[in-house]
Amino acid sequence: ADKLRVAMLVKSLGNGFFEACKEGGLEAANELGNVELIYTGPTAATAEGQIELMNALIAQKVDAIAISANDPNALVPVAKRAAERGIKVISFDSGIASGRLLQLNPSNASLIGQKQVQMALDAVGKEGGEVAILSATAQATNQNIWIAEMKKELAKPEFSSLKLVSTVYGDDQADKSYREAQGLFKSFPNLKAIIAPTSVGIVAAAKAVADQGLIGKVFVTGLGLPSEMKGHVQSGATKSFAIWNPVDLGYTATYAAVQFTKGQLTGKAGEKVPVGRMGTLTIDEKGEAAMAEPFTFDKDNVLKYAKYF
Amino acid sequence: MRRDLLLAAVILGLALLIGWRAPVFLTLGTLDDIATDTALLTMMALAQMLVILTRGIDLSVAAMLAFCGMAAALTGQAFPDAPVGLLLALGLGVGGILGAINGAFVAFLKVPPIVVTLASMSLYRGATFLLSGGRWVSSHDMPAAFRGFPTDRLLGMTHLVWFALLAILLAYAGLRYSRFGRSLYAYGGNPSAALYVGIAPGRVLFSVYAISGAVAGLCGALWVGRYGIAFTDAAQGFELQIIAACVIGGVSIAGGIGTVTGCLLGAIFLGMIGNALPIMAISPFWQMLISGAVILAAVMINRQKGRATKIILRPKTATEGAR
Amino acid sequence: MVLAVEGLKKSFGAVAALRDGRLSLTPGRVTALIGENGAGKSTLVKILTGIYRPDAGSLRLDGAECSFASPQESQAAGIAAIHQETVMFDDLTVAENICAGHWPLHARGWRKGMIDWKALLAQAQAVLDRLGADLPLQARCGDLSIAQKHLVEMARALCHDSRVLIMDEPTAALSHREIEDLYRLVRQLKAQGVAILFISHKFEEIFEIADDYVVMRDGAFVAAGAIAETDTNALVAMMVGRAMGAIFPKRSVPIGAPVLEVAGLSHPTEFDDVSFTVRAGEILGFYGLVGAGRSEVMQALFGLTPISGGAIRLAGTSLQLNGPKDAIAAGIAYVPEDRQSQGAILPMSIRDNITLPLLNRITGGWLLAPKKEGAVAEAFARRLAVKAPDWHTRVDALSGGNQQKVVIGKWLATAPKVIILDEPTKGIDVGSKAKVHDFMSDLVAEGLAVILVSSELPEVMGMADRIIVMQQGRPCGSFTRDEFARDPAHGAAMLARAATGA
Amino acid sequence: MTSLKLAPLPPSSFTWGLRLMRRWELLLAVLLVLVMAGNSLLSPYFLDPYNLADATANFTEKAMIALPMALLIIVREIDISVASIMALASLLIGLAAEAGVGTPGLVAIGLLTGLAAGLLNGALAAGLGLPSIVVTIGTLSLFRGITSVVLGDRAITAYPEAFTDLAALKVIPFVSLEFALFLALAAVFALVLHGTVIGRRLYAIGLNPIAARFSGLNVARTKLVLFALTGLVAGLAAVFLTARIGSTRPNIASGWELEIITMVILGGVSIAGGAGTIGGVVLAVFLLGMAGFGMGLLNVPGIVMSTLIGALLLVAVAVPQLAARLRPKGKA
Ligand SMILES: Nc1ncnc2c1ncn2[C@@H]1O[C@H](COP(=O)(O)OP(=O)(O)OP(=O)(O)O)[C@@H](O)[C@H]1O
Ligand SMILES: Nc1ncnc2c1ncn2[C@@H]1O[C@H](COP(=O)(O)OP(=O)(O)OP(=O)(O)O)[C@@H](O)[C@H]1O
Ligand SMILES: [Mg+2]
Ligand SMILES: [Mg+2]
Repeated sequence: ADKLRVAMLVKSLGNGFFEACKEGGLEAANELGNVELIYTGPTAATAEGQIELMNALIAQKVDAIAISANDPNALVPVAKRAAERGIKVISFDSGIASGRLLQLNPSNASLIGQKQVQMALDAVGKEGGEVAILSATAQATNQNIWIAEMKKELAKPEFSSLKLVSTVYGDDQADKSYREAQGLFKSFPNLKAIIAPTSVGIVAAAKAVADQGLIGKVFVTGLGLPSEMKGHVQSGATKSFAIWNPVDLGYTATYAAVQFTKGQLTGKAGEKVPVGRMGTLTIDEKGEAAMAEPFTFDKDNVLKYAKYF
Repeated sequence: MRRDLLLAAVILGLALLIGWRAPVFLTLGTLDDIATDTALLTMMALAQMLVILTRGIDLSVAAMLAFCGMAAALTGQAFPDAPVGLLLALGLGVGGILGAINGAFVAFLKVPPIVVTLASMSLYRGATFLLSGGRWVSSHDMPAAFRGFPTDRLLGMTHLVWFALLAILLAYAGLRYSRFGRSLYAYGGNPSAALYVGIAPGRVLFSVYAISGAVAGLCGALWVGRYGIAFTDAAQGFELQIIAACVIGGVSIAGGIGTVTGCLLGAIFLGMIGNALPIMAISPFWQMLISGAVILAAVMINRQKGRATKIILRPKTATEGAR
Repeated sequence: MVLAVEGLKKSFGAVAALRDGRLSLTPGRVTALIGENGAGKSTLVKILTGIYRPDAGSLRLDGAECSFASPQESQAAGIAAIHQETVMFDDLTVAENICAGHWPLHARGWRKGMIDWKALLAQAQAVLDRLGADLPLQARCGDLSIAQKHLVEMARALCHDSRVLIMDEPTAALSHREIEDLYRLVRQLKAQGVAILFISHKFEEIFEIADDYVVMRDGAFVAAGAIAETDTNALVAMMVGRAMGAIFPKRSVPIGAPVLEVAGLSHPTEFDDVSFTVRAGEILGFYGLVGAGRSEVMQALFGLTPISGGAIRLAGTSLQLNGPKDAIAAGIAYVPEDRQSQGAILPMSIRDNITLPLLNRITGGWLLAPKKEGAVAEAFARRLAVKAPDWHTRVDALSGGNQQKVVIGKWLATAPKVIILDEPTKGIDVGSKAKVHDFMSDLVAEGLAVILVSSELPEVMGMADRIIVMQQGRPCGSFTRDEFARDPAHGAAMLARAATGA
Repeated sequence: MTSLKLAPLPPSSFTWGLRLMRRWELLLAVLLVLVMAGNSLLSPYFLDPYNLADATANFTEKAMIALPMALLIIVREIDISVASIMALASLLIGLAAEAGVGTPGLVAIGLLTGLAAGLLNGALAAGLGLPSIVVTIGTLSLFRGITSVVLGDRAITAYPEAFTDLAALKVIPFVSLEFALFLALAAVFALVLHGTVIGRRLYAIGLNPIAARFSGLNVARTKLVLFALTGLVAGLAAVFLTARIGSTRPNIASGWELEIITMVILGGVSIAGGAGTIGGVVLAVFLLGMAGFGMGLLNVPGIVMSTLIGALLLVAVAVPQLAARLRPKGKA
């Protein structure tokens, strides 16, 4: 029979996180056999670019698409059109609002929020202090959900010693994120920690801390890739950070997408999606499913994982 | 001159105003940050000014920056022992070549600069992608010395600031004391007259684009070291900011008019706004709006009062004319 | 013989600008180079000054074969030139304009190779002193008057002690007094043994200043000799290759009712209190020095320049001009002084040029009507005897005189009541000039009112029924034909005096 | 003819477009045929009416703006702010939608916003005579700046279904309303530029603005109208883009200005003014659109495409120049 063609449409090409997702996707494709993975994405992280690529994928009549979206709404119409043409669309990482069969969250949003706040508290110590959030673009779905979760956590008594003073946006650009971090140091001289739930932002913030000689005074935490963060963990700018394994995420997304092409699954709440070595996903009432708990890296284990992603 | 003073006064007033709202702004540390942040913009704006003086424009500078930065980063990755100087020289050299390609089209094939650099902007950006295979090179892949170099200090100032100071000095001396520099003003002021006084337009144009490329290349290597990352979209849209710095600094897009001081002030102005907004906790979203408004204000202030009026009538009395 | 050239050839694409350039210059003598427009005079000059490289031919300096690869090499060989085109950097200072291209450098010390601004100022001051010109060295050239600019150009040419000085139509923009100054300078240089090449279309100048002549036609050498042994008619015959008739074919035409009445026309900075009346069948001359503001007045009449006061009445009705469109509709036509930039759209065809101002009238305002347009264009191109294969020909493929005919044709096609001709024969050779004058006579014969703006005394005196003289934006005298034509010498002196305010 | 009188110096102005115009369009057409043939050979999915219809959606908004942009460039002006005008128009459409305005109202607001923005550009560039490249770099920042200040980290997504359906509306099978509108606009623009008095005047202004003014044309007003028209069409494009993606963010359509200008220049419109045809622009639009779609089908990254476009543009402008140089002297 013809090969099953599954497309992985990512936010932008060149991003280390998604390159790792691609590895996982290839792994799943190999494991399942008879599956061809098409890895694609725009050069700049825009919704318009992704829409064009969706059109091209629809035209190729691929069997399934797993997308990490730059905009939760803009991609809905085109996703629906794909569905009309019989293509199974799921989203992963950064979801689309509707028109997809499943949104695969790398983890549970509240777990991610809690984890990051916990890491910040661990870094600054019991006496707490001022913290700030350095996000990616102001429209990024997942970022905003996590930020909302973090705010919820911060309101709890166990985190009352942490005071959120500002949220800034680095647009996932190295230079902009760097400048925003610098601005934070200046506006908030007593700043103790920056939480950057983005792999670009966390590196830029850690570099800014190191460049300004603030190691030991300001700690950076958040979500990042071990390979990019290992230097900063060793220098002490970051004590710990978290991430789910992007290889696993790519694997799971691809595996799940293939499962949907088989025809039994419809994306209804309660359905179970078997995803190979990652076990089984359970679809909740919002049409979402979580993969795993985020994994924490510190100087004891970062080198080991830096080789992989 | 009067214009430069006005701009300097505006910058000073704005600085005081910001300092009043957020006292941290008026510290040496902030000054140091603004200087470091503005260094690349300043160097690029000075190079762009040379191009604009000759009635041209170089839209491809940010793309050249990305390409050369990537080239330097990849080289650093492949040869971790390569000295920093070599990587910077590599950026400079590669940039010079890219710029020379632009220059050849403009100077010898007489294609309008905006067309050439619009095309090469896509081309060089794409070449960056092809060169890197779309990968990002992040700081840990680069030699530590290279990564630290731009912000390492010499006599209390970061290397970036020293580079910018050197660029300012070179630009000033070059424009004031070299025949090449004066030819830029002459050519930009009146290209056909320049031909008559023996200025070779081909050479002038070619050199100016090659210089623009070389500076962009050097800045690319510094940019990558500074921000610890090289990727295809590095400094996307930077060209507009650079041109804006020139325009705000009073460089005339019609050629032949522009000073190092003005250009520097234009860059400082933009750098200051960029730095002040986060400090004042004003949403960064204001940045674009403000720079747009300032560009428009600047062109209106710099408006050349055309040569429409020759003022043929002599004033009736001498005192009237003196007023 | 300091400089001699032979068999010089130069083509631009299909145009053979120079086919056989031949010339020799002697120290202490002024050689006049004459020829019709496009004869290749300026091209020859540009080869001598290293701006163009010849396709063929030889150039000998002091008897030795040489060639110039750049303007600098020519300068170094002692050749300086004042070019026909204005060579001026408006945003640079007077001093730098004089030294542009050969900025003096420090010869030693740590500043070796850098521009020596002190020396530059000294050099500029020295040459201005030699010219007896009093110009501020640090003034921006853009702020100078046209005569002052001319001094700067002259200073640039004299900045080096040249052995050869070339002047390509140096007097075209000068007043009488300035021309006298120029003559004095030329004689002084001549006495110093400088060889001078002098290009002009004005014979009175040639006979005044030149010792020898060289005539060119169609890019080739025709004849050379001593001025003392020839006369105007002979020169003209050599230039055009045939004999010429009378130059100013003034015909007497009955003068009718007033067509255009202007009263107290004023502008804040350019002109003040201009009043006059033109009648049907009349040619009204406007004379003055270049820069007197005549063009500004005419452009105001045409709606191009807004006025601050005064009234314009055409055929009895008063006009409010908000732009050239209104003027055209009312029946005013303006043939501007700069044919190439203001008059014609060079890359467009003859037809498109002629019909441009009246497209609405021909077509009804929307769709183009190529046939009707062609008919109009052809009619006027015929009437003016434009020399061209057909009306599809692009105007930049025509000779200067023919371009001017197209521009005049375009304005006649609007069926004006008044036609303003601003320097209609500027830079046009004798043959074309005569045709334009002839045509002017035809126009008044048909009952049009004509305003002729000219800086050439013989032309206004030859053609006008009445002359208004302007000086620095104000009218300063009105003369009838009786007054100036009875005794031409006396009339010329009178007009010149009025124009210079002496 | 014996005496030709040309400009005294070699023309520094750029007239290749004029000379090459006819041949240029032919070249574009040949390239388009080659691209179509290549695409159909390389991908079995290319010649599929559904797919081709989808493909048009990728470039229709840009293509619409390329039409008035071509006119602007013909009269020696340029508008770099078009993509920002789209963002601003989309913002106001979004705010109105949130306030409950109906679909016709939203369309009107989009058009009016574009028109107003274009008028501002026109007033500054044509009215005050400021260089349009600088003015529109300024308004580029200004318009998008306003959008980001107002939106902040928000995105507007509350569009009525009737409005978002505009994008999906088909006038006949496979031809969307938007695409049909583009074709109609192209026809109108072609007629105006090549068949009417207005077009002749635009060329005249582009070839010599001074002589055009001296011939009674109102140059400043014409330019003002063109800037306003460009804004209006950008507003129209914003309506369709907003409807198509159902979402307004500050970075909507960012970077489009350069793609649009590239279409126009590749279409043979000379940046020096006075030369170019709508036919050429339309051919360039299809060439770029089809090449882009074809590469998308082969899953070639978009940036490779823009690299090729850059190279194509350089070759396109260089070849006529080189040819002119290599041509033996003395023959025209
Ligand atoms: N750069 C050029 N490109 C093409 N043709 C040129 C160029 N320069 C001059 N020509 C042509 O060469 C011929 C000679 O021109 P040239 O300027 O030497 O004439 P001229 O004798 O100086 O005329 P005038 O009296 O009008 O100044 C003309 O037909 C002119 O159109
Ligand atoms: N200061 C100046 N600098 C440069 N060019 C000048 C200057 N003054 C006048 N001119 C030029 O000289 C020519 C005549 O100037 P203007 O129109 O002011 O005088 P006019 O007496 O009205 O003109 P004309 O006698 O030529 O009809 C014009 O081409 C103008 O551009
Ligand atoms: Mg000449
Ligand atoms: Mg005049």
